[in-house]
Amino acid sequence: MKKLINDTADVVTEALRGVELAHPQLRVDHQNKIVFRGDAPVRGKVGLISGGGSGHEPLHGGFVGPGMLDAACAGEVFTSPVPDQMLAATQGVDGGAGVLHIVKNYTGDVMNFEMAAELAAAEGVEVEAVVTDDDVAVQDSLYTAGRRGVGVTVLLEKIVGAAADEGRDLKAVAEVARKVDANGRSMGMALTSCTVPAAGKPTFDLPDDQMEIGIGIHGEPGRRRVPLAPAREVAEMLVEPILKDLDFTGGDGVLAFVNGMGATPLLELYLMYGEVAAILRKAGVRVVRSLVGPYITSLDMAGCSVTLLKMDDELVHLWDAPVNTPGLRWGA
Amino acid sequence: MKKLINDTADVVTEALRGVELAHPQLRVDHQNKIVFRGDAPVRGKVGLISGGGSGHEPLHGGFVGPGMLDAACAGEVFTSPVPDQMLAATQGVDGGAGVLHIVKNYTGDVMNFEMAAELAAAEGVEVEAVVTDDDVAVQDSLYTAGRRGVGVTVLLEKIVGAAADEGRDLKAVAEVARKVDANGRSMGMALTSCTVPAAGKPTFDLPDDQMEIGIGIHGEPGRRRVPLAPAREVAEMLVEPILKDLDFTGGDGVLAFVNGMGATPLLELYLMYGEVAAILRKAGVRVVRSLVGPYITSLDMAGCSVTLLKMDDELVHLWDAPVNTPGLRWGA
Amino acid sequence: MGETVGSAALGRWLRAFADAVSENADELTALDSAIGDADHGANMRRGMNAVVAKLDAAPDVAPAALLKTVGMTLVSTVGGASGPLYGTLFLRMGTSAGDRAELDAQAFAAALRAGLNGVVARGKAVLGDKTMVDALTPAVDALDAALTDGAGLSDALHAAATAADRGSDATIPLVARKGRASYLGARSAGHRDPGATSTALLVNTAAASLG
Amino acid sequence: MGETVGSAALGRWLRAFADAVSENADELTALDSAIGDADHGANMRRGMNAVVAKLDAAPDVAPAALLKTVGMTLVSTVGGASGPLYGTLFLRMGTSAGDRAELDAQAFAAALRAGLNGVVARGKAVLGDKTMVDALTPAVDALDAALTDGAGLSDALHAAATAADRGSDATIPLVARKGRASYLGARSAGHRDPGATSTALLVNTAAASLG
Ligand SMILES: Nc1ncnc2c1ncn2[C@@H]1O[C@H](COP(=O)(O)OP(=O)(O)O)[C@@H](O)[C@H]1O
Ligand SMILES: Nc1ncnc2c1ncn2[C@@H]1O[C@H](COP(=O)(O)OP(=O)(O)O)[C@@H](O)[C@H]1O
Ligand SMILES: [Mg+2]
Ligand SMILES: [Mg+2]
Ligand SMILES: [Mg+2]
Ligand SMILES: [Mg+2]
Repeated sequence: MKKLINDTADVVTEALRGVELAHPQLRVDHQNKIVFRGDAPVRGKVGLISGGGSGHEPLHGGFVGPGMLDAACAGEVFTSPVPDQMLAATQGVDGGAGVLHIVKNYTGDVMNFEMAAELAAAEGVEVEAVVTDDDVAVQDSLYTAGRRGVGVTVLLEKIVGAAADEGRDLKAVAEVARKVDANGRSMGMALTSCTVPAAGKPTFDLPDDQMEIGIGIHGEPGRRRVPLAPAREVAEMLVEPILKDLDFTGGDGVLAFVNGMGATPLLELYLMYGEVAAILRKAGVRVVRSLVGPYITSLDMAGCSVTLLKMDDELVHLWDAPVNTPGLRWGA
Repeated sequence: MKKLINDTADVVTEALRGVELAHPQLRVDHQNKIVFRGDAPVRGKVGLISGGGSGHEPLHGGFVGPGMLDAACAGEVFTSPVPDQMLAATQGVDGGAGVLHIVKNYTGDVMNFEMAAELAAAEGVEVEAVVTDDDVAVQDSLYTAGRRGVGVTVLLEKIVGAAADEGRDLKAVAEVARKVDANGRSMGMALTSCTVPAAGKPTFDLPDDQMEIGIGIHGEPGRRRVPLAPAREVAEMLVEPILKDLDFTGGDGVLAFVNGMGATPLLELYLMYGEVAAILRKAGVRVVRSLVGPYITSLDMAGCSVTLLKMDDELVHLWDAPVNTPGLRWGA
Repeated sequence: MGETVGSAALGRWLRAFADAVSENADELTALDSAIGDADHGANMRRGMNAVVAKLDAAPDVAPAALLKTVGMTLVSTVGGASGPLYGTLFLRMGTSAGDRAELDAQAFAAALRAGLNGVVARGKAVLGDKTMVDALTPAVDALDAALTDGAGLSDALHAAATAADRGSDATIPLVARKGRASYLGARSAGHRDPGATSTALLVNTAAASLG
Repeated sequence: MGETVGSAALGRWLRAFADAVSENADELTALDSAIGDADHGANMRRGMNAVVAKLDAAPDVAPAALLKTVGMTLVSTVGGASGPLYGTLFLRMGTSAGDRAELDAQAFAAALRAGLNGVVARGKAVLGDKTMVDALTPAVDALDAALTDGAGLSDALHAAATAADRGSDATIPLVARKGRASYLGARSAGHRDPGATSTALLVNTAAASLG
């Protein structure tokens, strides 16, 4: 295993030390592994927290700051944080207007956030939770864990952050969040496996001539394993199931997001974006905003994902609003 | 070779298509492979261009926009662009105040930019060139090609972009550029080799238990090959030769930049930043600004580099000025 | 050793479980690599190490308090799916233990069933979903059945351990419907469930250290 | 074939060089992997393919114009270090050719020396720096010497080719002082210089197709 780390047990703790030193505008609670905006809690504003296993950076800690999250809880690598952390974050960002929990749909994350919400309620903090579940690679059914939360989470944190900044109340902010989740779909693929530091070896074996279509952000195997193919065919394999799942034509257009899994260089991501855009144009889908880069990653996995989000005037307005975080920044 | 590409011959062309589609505020000259800011040339402002082999993204195309470059020429992967491109870029950004060429010190880049400057002069455009050569891994001597231009190039493009934005003239802008180069030093390392698409296989073999210290951004072998070591020892190996080369104590402090080589995830880069900051503190070097992320990369190479830049009030002021590019953005 | 379970016996059991988790951590993680995210061994080890540290620090408490501490420690240190589930298991066992200083066989069995019910309430898995419930349910059923048949606690726990092992084996052909493995659909078949495997360790160490 | 070199002969030479570059592109890139950035083969192939396309499009021009077109095409398509250097080589050969329709042996040798001088002026490398100059200098010297000794163009070019090969071989033990390989310091020793290797191909194809 080749990684820039010390002891595998200290990876998250030590990375958080670097985050704190590199971003004086953030505050890190090392004991609880929480990244706060320096001025949290913001009086009268709905607090937004998220969190999840580490290894997906910049998600979530890199999205803490004005216009986005108020705090993010870092779990061990690929392991949901625990309720204690979420409770501490909830209390730390509660400015009197309640707190929204943004939860990616994984059994562990959902259960831990549920326990935290129960604890927070007992402490008198008003909490709403919204669960992202945008991954079309996974069959959606009442009888399974449901779809995974992936790329839409990034867009949701930005958009909902802007809504909270505008002073909307908890119910309204949660409503925006649910609207984003309902209108977004994603699909990912991997060229190589990631390696979890504590495991010391690749999570899965992927032969040199194969790729995994429908991968999750924890190296969970995907829909199917297929021979390597040119980027334009990979783009088809990702976009087609998304368009099948939701009608993205008409309306006010879409936000198209090509995300890198961690080890895929920007050169390839832009090339992929060109392919995705070409397919969308042919399919009659109008792109009004875009995002290209590694925003929700899977350690050192090579690969990418595509997320489409149906936009309307409100979402465009919220997307364009100023944001000032280490991972996404504009207008501020 | 596992890459999200189509034909290896089309990688740069197709990535530029993606850049154009993803960033409507930029204009791409596909024939000459130039990324322009959409409003170039800016009347009365010194034009800034750079360029180099592709494969280092976001450098340089991702740094085009208000507050930074006016245009960037994209060569083939790891191959300097040609004078025709540089001439077209120079003419395209000349707003009447002359044009600065920002050149990384590689024989090919220097010679091609020299030819371009000769051609531009013949066309009546005033051109100055500044060469970055900050890599302490390379012995500096009159009898060699000199040091490579690496991490300082990113910082220089930002700072000099702000100086040009303030309306300074060509001589003054070039002077700021030389000041930045003179006050910056870098050192890089690789855990794995990159793979040039056209070559189809890794540039060098690096055993599973070895790393390369002093690597260049084209996979040029470095100072020495050593056994894998913990991050804190890697940080020592990078920072120590930098501090040996230039005194960074006292004064107005430094900008500390931990750069990812392309395949190293942010989690590890922040962990490295923590180690670098700890060493600097012990050495009496005060950090006043920082940058952490993959900004000057080497395709899919895993590894990182450290750059230190001595700051003063002027440089801090120019660094903090608004910038609006795909790769670096704040205040706008 | 004896027909009742007090705090000392619970401590022995939990330490034995911690050792078993530690020894089998790599295997648990390997199972989780195949159908999950390669952390179940690390998660359980982190949690059980924390539990052992708590036991070392405060050994002399009644069973209910001890079990609740174990549950809260697991909730607070494990994360993932297994944290809330194993945590709830022990929290509910603690509640079921009430103010008893010693749990007789019936009370221990009742506590374990309360734990199982907690796991099901929290995770909503049913038998056959390819989860820890597939090892825990048959184990609790076998424990009850053996006690009803007049067996002593030790024999009953050995029957429970055998049932847990069988339940863990039985997860192999199943298609997962809960947890991370459910994303795999049909491809999850042919792999043993990591949580069922760690639960079988839990019941086996109970048989070895209690009764 | 003959004792003078016109545009047709130059065209044959350049096509032969293009073929040789194409055949040896992988080897040139492999050499560049060892001490550079793994692109010399790709660079030269891209450039010479463009040159051949230009020759196909406009075959009937005088030597000076043809050589200048070759030089400009290389400058415009190769990039890297070899683009300006090979480009300058041919641009200077074109200037040296003047308005001759045919270059006799002396004029051809003078043109090649002018090209060498251009390469040195552009790249500032001296003999022993482990660059293409280490193949080109002995080749030009051998060509002059053979012609002075009364050899015909063909024999003289064969002598030049032998000298270029030797010059290329001689780069192996050298420590690079110019170009990308210089970053390696002492570690550059033990590897053949890619540019010297392609230059030896250039002189060898001249011997095979001219004179
Ligand atoms: N809803 C659920 N009900 C019961 N057990 C579950 C449920 N979801 C997951 N599990 C159990 O949790 C185990 C995985 O635990 P672990 O790997 O530690 O957490 P995570 O899946 O969050 O990484 C699975 O093997 C399964 O036995
Ligand atoms: N200053 C120089 N003078 C002469 N030849 C040089 C010089 N620098 C480099 N070269 C030649 O260029 C070759 C490398 O060419 P190439 O790989 O195409 O360019 P780059 O080094 O820019 O990738 C070297 O092998 C060497 O022969
Ligand atoms: Mg997990
Ligand atoms: Mg090159
Ligand atoms: Mg797991
Ligand atoms: Mg080269």
